[in-house]
Amino acid sequence: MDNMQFDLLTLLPEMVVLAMAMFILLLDLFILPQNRFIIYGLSQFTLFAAAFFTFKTHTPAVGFAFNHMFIDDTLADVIKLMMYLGTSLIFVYTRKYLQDRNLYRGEFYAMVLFGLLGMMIMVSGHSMLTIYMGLELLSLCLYSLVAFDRDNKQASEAAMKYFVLGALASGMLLYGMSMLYGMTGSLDVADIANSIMQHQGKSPVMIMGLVFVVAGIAFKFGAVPFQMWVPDVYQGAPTPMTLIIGSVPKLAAYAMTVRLLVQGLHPLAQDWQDMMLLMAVLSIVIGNFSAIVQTNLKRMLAYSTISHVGFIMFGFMSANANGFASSFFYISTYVLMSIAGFGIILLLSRQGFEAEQIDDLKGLNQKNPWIAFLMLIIMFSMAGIPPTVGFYAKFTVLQAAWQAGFTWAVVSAVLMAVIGAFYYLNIVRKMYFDAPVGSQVAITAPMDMRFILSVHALGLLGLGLFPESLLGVCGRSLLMSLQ
Amino acid sequence: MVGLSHYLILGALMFGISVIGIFLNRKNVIILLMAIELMLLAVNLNFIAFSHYLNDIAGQVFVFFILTVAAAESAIGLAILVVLFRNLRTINVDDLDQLKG
Amino acid sequence: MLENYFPILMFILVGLGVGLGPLVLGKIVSPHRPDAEKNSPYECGFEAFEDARMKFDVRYYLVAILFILFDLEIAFLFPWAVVIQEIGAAGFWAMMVFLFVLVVGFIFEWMKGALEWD
Amino acid sequence: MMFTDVVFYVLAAILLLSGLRVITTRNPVHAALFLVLAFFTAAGIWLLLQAEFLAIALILVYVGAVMVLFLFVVMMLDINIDKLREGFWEYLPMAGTIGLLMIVEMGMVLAEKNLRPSQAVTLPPNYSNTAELGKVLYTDYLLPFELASVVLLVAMIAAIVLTLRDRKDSKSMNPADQVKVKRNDRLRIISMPAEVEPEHVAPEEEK
Repeated sequence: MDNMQFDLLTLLPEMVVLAMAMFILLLDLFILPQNRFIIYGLSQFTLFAAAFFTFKTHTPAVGFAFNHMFIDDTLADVIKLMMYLGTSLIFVYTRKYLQDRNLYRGEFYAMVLFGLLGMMIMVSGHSMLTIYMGLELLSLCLYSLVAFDRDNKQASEAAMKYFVLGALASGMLLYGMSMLYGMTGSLDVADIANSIMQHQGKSPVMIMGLVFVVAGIAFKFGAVPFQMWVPDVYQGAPTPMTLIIGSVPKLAAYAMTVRLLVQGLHPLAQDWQDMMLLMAVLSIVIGNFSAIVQTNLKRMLAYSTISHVGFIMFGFMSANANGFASSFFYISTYVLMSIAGFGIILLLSRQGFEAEQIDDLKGLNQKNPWIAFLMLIIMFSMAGIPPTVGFYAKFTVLQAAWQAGFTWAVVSAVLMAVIGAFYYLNIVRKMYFDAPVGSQVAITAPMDMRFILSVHALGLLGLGLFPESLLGVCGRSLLMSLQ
Repeated sequence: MVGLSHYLILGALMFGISVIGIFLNRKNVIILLMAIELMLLAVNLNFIAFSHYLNDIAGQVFVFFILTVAAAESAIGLAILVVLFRNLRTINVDDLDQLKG
Repeated sequence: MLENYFPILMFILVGLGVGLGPLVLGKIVSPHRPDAEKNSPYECGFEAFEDARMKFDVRYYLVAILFILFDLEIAFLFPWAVVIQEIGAAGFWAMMVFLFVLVVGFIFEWMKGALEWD
Repeated sequence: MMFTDVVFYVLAAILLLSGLRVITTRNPVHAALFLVLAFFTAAGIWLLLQAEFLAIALILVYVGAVMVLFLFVVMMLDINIDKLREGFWEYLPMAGTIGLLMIVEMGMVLAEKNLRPSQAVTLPPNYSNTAELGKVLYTDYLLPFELASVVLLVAMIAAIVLTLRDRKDSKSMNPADQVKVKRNDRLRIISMPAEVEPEHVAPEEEK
């Protein structure tokens, strides 16, 4: 029974999120629509409480709970804290949009919190079963969030595509897991690694399982050649849902990759390294070239996501602690950048106007110089122009790959990054040098959103000037977990 | 004598059939959903066969959870299909052309 | 263990035989001379007005979804009932937490009016 | 060849054929029914592997509930079957080739020699699969078990959020609401000053 209490203590943040999500779900049934700010406040409070408990129960040692199904290490705690921050920003930026479109409902907040719970479980999953349950909990929430605005034709279409391809990805991942289970006789990540090292080096069945697992992960990440759902879903989903899909879940996908490939299948690193290399280079090339011709801002950001995913895979390709840490740094900055980017779209949109065409940004500098400046920072950061944080992210990833000896891949990635800079700078050009189009309606976003978005975008600049702190946190937490 | 390999090859055949089905019925969402069910059936067969021959119950537990999650998943998938049909009056994937860029 | 299922297999085979036998027999023995009039659907002497298939109401569908979810809940109760003596209080409370979460869902759907049929 | 081997081959043949029919049949209703057959035979194969509880759960949940849902949806949506079949033969050569190649490769990998030598253990006569499952499900696998309830809860919320609509044409009444009505809810007495007919102002010009 003591053991049980320890288990529950380890899962305190998860239990807080679960309990509050259920409470919010039920509370929403009983309060008047004009009092919905209580729901919003409670959701933010939940994130704060979860962060408090995650921070409070943190220990440098690696802890296990529930029969080694759940691992509580520094990496998990750091990623979880980032997730709370990301989700909190999402709540701030989406509130206005949801209010304008009659989507400001308790179910939205409950769903996001349930999805957050799924991500937390993925991050701490130490068994293929736990990872799968967390992944599905997250996916089910995301599918239904995309279709949440149910009279929106594009959104329901995007939800259907997302669902079919997501379910297919889960099927492939599971097929791979079944092979791994069969060959090692265990679902536990550490046991799998031990079993591979002790028994046979490589059996073809194991490699086949690995291929399916990698394909499943690539599907969830949206890496080429499994990227086809990304542009359609990003464009079709309502902007808040795109913001949710495109940001925090990537952190969870990163954690899942670390648990499965790095901790579980490290003995097979040589095999998955090659797959990662191929997917990384293809993602960067195809993502960047497709992004150039887009006219829809959300679709362009979708293709840019594909290329960012390519950079994240670059870190994995090196298959050493340095590479994984650079990947972690990249993905945490990417999450901040994409939340800020979609945050600007949400800031510019208002009732009946979506602001999702690139041309909608034309002449933004004349309308509102401050927001244009924030967008400038975000675009520079995404393009990887110093002194923004995006530059350091790209730099560390490429440096790690260079040290691991992938010279030609690094050279091609740098070339592609230069091409990629073109479409980001194109947006900047339109904002500063084109004449504004359309009506000159003032931006209606509330003060707190504007203020936090300003701090957020300036933070990208600040992190770029002082990247060592975040870089150090990423590297140290990963080292502490991989020992 | 039927052994582990037989069951696994049966699973591989089922998996292959479902993949072919997904390619062939790209236009018909409801058959796509059924093909995904077939795929999960193949996965479950693998897990149960391994579980039997390893004499380890963990595989069966995993299958139980896959059954649960997949049922919930198909419930959501069909709910989305209903919403989609109500909005567009079609389940033909070719008619889903709002998102082209 | 499998021997215990042999009667069930037999039962299925015999049941199939009893079901299919008359059908096959009917096909072979009975006279079969169709014409256009015989094959057309009979609707009180009129031509058929519309497709025989009737569209279902969406609400059946919602009930079916909720049925699936509670069906799964029952599936989790079976092994629990079998081993409740062995797993003790911890197992009991594990199921209570499980049921509590689903009761939250039940309250939600009740308050939303998903169970009403009018 | 043992009797169970014969059963395996018969069931496997039925499973594969019904699987093939699911993806090739014209009519979605038939596809759903073939899927039911596939689930039944898969349950039989699971019985051969001595996973009794899961075999029965498969029939209970999938045949009993999930396929009913599929059939409901097929019946509910008014589907033009012929249009959905366009392009079927076009894709067939490519999909067939890719699929067959994949199956052959997977089959070669899964040959006996690549697997760890293993022999199924003969189970004691009083072995209960359900009890074995139960013993670990609520103790060792407690975390995924509780997560399963959350997954079901999310599915419930999603189904309601996505498909439940207030019916505008519903004429039902709630007697409790009728009884609760107060006079002030229905009738409002306001004092109005008597209206004075405004002086008729003739339009100044009629153009």
